[in-house]
Amino acid sequence: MTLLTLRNVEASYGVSPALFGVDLSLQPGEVMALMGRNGMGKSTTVKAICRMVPTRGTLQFDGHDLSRLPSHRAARLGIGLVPEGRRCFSSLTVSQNLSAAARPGHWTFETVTKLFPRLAERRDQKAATLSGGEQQMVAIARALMTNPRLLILDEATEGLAPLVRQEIWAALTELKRSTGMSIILIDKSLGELSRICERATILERGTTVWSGAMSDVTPEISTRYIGV
Amino acid sequence: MSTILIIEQVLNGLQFGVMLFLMAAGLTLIFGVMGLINLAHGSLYMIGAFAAAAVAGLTGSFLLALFAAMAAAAMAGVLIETVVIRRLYATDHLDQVLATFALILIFSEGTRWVFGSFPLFLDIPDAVSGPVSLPGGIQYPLYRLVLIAVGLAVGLGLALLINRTRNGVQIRAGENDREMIAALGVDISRLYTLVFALGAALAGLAGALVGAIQSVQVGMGEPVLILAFVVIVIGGIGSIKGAFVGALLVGLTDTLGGIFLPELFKLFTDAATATSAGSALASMAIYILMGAVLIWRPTGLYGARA
Amino acid sequence: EGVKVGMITTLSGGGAGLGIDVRDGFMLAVKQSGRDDIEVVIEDDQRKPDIAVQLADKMIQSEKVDVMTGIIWSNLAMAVVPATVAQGKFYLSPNAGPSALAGKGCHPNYFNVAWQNDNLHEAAGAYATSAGYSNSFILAPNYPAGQDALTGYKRTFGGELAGELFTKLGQTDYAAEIAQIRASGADSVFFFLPGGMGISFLKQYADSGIDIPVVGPAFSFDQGILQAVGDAALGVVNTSQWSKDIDNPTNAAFVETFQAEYGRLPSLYASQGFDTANLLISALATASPADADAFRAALKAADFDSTRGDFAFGPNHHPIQDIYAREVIKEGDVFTNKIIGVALEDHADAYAAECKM
Amino acid sequence: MSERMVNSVVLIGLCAVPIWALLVDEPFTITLATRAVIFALAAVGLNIALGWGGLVSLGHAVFFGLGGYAMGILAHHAQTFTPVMEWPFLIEGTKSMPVIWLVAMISAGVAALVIGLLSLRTAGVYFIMITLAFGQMFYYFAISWAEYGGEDGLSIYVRNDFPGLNTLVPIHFFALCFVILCIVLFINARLIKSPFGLALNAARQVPTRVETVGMDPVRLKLVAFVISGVITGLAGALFADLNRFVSPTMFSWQMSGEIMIFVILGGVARLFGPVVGAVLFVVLEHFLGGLSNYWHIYLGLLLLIIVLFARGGIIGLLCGRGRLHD
Amino acid sequence: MTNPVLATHNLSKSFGALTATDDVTLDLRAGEIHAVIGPNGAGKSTLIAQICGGLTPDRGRIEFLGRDVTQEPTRLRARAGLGRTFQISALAMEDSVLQNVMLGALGAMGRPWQFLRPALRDNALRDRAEAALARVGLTDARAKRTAELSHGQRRQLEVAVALSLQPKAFVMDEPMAGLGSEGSRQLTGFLDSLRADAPILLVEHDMDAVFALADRISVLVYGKVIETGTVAEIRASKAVRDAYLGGEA
Ligand SMILES: Nc1ncnc2c1ncn2[C@@H]1O[C@H](COP(=O)(O)OP(=O)(O)OP(=O)(O)O)[C@@H](O)[C@H]1O
Ligand SMILES: Nc1ncnc2c1ncn2[C@@H]1O[C@H](COP(=O)(O)OP(=O)(O)OP(=O)(O)O)[C@@H](O)[C@H]1O
Ligand SMILES: [Mg+2]
Ligand SMILES: [Mg+2]
Repeated sequence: MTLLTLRNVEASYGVSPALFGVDLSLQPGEVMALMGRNGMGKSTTVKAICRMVPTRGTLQFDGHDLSRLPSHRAARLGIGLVPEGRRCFSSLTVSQNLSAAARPGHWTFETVTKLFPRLAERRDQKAATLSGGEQQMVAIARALMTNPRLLILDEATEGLAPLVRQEIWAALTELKRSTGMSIILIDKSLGELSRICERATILERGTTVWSGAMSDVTPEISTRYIGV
Repeated sequence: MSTILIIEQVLNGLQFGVMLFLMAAGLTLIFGVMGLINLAHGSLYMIGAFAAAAVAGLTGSFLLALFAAMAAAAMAGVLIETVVIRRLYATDHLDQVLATFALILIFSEGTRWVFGSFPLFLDIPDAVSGPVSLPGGIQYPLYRLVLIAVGLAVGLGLALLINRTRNGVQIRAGENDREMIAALGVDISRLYTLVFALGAALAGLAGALVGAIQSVQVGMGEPVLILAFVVIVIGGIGSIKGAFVGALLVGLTDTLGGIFLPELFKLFTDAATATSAGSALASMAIYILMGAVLIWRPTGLYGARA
Repeated sequence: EGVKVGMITTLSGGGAGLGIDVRDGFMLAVKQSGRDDIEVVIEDDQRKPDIAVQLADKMIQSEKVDVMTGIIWSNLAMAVVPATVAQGKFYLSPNAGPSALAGKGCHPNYFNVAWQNDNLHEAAGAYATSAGYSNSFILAPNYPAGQDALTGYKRTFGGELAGELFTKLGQTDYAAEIAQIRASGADSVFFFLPGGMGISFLKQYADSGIDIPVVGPAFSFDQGILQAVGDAALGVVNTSQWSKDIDNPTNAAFVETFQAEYGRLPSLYASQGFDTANLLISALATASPADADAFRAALKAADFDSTRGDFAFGPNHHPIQDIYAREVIKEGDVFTNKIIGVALEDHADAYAAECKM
Repeated sequence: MSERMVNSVVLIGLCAVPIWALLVDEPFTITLATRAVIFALAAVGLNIALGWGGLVSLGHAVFFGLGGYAMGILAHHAQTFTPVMEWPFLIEGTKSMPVIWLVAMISAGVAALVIGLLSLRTAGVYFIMITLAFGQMFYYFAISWAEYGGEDGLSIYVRNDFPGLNTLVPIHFFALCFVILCIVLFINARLIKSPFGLALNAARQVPTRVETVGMDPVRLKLVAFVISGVITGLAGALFADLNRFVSPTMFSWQMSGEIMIFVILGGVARLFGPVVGAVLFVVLEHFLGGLSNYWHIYLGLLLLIIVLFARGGIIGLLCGRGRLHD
Repeated sequence: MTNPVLATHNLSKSFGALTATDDVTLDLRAGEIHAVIGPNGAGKSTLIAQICGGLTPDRGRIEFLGRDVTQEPTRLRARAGLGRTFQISALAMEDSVLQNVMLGALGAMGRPWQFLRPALRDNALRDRAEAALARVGLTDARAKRTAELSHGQRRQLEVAVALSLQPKAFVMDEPMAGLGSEGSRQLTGFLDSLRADAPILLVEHDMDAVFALADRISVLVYGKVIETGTVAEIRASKAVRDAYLGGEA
């Protein structure tokens, strides 16, 4: 049974359309890369899944019709989001940022700070004064604290030091192995994506133009749709 | 002026401060924590007072009147939030200003329509009326001591709610980024409605409690509105402690200014000029205080520094 | 001969009660006169001077009224009256009587049917003197009418002042003032705090346990407001040119018909509205506004039965009348006033001499 | 509908109604239109600070009132033949509008400079409240300033003079106000497209960015605040002249609020937003007033409907989002 | 050796107990790209904020074009020719792309005090802005509302605004963040060409870009410069690998 299905999804910002027909399907426990050039609709697709933009078309998560749900209900079905641009709650402290989102499960303040020791150090600092990378860590930790079944990371390693990035990739791989969590990844590093992801979906101008196994992403395809 | 009188006036100032805090408490939630500009806060205060007066008139029970005040104001709050405010979270503050200004018109005239143009009667219950003797021989109205107690209790409760509970944290997160907190699975709409209702209920409670020693009439909420904003801003938006300290400062400034400024002026000019110039300055005193505080600390005493 | 009357008064917002009473009293008299050639155009000034001015323009420019009336508040009267009479219209004031319009600023076409602002306060001072008080604490809001009030009281009060305070306009908490009063050693308190300010003051004063007697003008003890003050007002002496128990047939009929018509007891303001209309009607019986001089003379004659008994205009077109001392009593469930004496007899205002007319 | 078209319709309408009123002899309609024009002018002033500078000032009544009192005081002294002051130099009262305007604009400008300098240390809601505080200070000062009437205000019996016009004739005074409004609107239109407007607009949105390209956002906002205050001050002088009366209510926070309502109602940061807002408000106020004693309820409901369903005010409703540039 | 364009001497800055910048001395020479790398929270952005004027250092000195600018406000440094990009885009979202870039030109040309002449008709301004847009490849998007740009396009715009200042030195905080791999590659090439206009102080976590571009690299850890050297030297440093690079070297 598929965990997440998008069929012919359209979305728009006010009057300007951004998605014209996105198809995507994800099995439980799968890690998928969502790829495409800048401005092609990756983040909008993510927002569509998280019910942050109005959509048309079929969106199903675990048998539920997402398109009828408000954002918080979708999240409670088990979708955790690390949004583009971090969006930490700037006037809250690190620990408040995390506790605001917490739902019971494996991930607690203790476990996420094991992944990001820096956050424990800065636990009572307001998010607004954190460094860029620290804010990114808060955003990832916050999404984990909801203990999702599907974790969506929209450029989640942006601004992170290489060492931390490697740790996060390692943690994600471990996560997938141990808990069977599904993951959708948007990231610019094709190399790292191909190491972790099993499947890939490529967007161009708000439309799914390619999907398949990550191993099938040939240099031609990546040159054509991603530019490298 | 005798020392005992000075002490009594300081006490009056503090008491007025706590009363202001009580009046501002609901707004601290709605404006301070949720970040909504609700000009209709004074209307909620008025609704509370009118509901209390009506119920006290019918049943003779002050306690029932207080419940009625909170219930009526909370209901009005839920109505306001779900019908109007909810649609305005995404837009900027200005639409909230216009919408809640419109609400003032509707509520004020609506109340007049229901209750008529004359002030209503609402009095202190016998059990807590009359003065008591404080140490030092000060005769002090018991009811005002009750107000102080309620004010302190409300303040403490609010501080706990906002700083110690998870819902409090979520509300503040919602103020930062509503869309994001919803995407994390928090039903921020319902939470906001609840908190708004709570803020409204507090306004209603204050209206009933304070209305008992003032006049219950249409338009009674407007001065309260301005004072409540002043108190919160001096303290720093979002800080319950700040609102409390701000309220005490305003209370002291207002009370002592009104009494001592004319006396002070008498040292320089003749009595008549002093009385009128002194009290003119006294009426500006709290605004001068607010201006000075904001110039010195642009985000209030305890507000988040940028 | 018909007439068109423009009434600008406060019908919405906090002070609406007063305007509604003036209007109702006025319209009752018009109705009782049975004349259908008196057309009254009524507008709501929202208690805002600029709106009042605008409405006055409208009355004069578009409605082409002959006579204007209705304004409750002195500051609105100051905004409207000078321009109105300057344009040749008549203005009959049913309430406000600022000193500026009684003295240097008086005008042949301006008639005040209520009182000059100081009058009731002067009566309070006179009453306090006659009651044997010798040391008064006096307070009023810091604005022209408040300053006039204290001046008026001091003009007739024979004793000393234990203290004098100006409060903020719109103030609702009087704990500090009450503490001053307690400490002052006064034997009497005079206050002028119109509207909600008076209610707040009286309730808080009663709760403070001080038993120094209070005197004030009728405004805080009038029918409309008295129920809201409740027990706190019982026994307080206040001064008024009218009371519902003034013993004359006009007044008795007025109280009865007003109650029948509107289902509530008439107030001071209603009586003033009623008298204003009757003055107008009496003048119309002998002259038309088209003939300004004749009409003015007819008004000046004040040939009508006033609810307060004898009524005449002084040289500045302000009333010469008795002002009573009343005491607040409870009749069954209803708080009301009872006359206990005349504070000032045939009293005229202090500014008439300055009026060059 | 294009914004330009809506603007033209508003302008023509605003001009045509009084002319029609003149023809059918309805002088009061002209007065009403004049009132709308003057309010519009005050709101156009506020819009410069509020719309483009992002300065939500709840103290613009200060400038409106200062303009009013500049007129009131000068004319009062001219009327009573007393000098305004004799020391250190003699200043006489005057009944000449241009002189009064100049004084009104200068005093409003100076006040705006001082208030702006102090208030711009704060931002957001704090700015709203500190400007409100200044408004209240002026209000209470005016109330207790017995020399100029205190709460009663000052009456001026005859409207002031403008060379070549009989200002007491409603249409003359209307024309005067209308021309001033047009001039100010023209200046406003140029201003927002000018380099200053561009920089101000950015200073509202991203002050840090403006700084890092070498400009001082606070100074930009201050200049906008002063321009805004000057225009509102001029409107205040005209308003006082329209009523031949000034009083402290011109300083009240309700006045500030009302001016702000005009702007929001019509459309923030829209050239004609304040004009539409002021006209609509005056019309509503006038016509609803006759409906019932409780007409404020209807006014409230109408305003509410407009905020809820016309995002971006009336202009926003009619023309959608503004175009970015030519 | 010529004088450095930009230099810091013994710069220090603390937030409470935390020393975010600890005795930092580094310089930027004409024609070079000097990369500053280091773990998250090492103090890179704090350092840049001090260089550009957003934060005042507790101790130490900043020199720009041979002048001590430690106490100068941001805008004077900008006018003297310091061009900056932000880590989180700081753009006027409601304005068009072109307007955003014109802002830079406006500031650089010192022209904000013109009140009546339309900015768009000022050809000098406009040309300068268009040129900057063309260089980052946003010409087609110039009439778009900035809010409508995707994240990556905003990063490009961010660079274009700095470019329109025609600065004497660039200070860039993570310009690659959010760019796709193609975008990063393009920007890398672009920055490479930019070095001819003015030297760049570059903070970046994208090591491909840093290694491709940098003439020199300084490594900041806990506010301190632990090493400065060429690409090869830094790659070879064990300390840097442990603190920052991990396996990626
Ligand atoms: N808030 C918005 N309002 C209007 N249009 C938008 C908005 N956000 C994005 N768009 C437009 O929608 C399209 C898709 O944007 P989206 O952010 O989904 O792209 P993306 O693939 O995530 O790009 P990037 O890699 O740069 O983040 C873009 O053309 C963009 O201009
Ligand atoms: N205003 C502040 N108050 C307290 N701590 C602060 C403040 N600003 C920054 N910090 C702390 O100083 C440290 C340095 O922050 P800075 O933003 O300079 O890091 P950075 O090197 O740019 O990191 P990144 O690569 O993640 O962007 C961080 O730990 C941050 O939390
Ligand atoms: Mg994206
Ligand atoms: Mg950084």
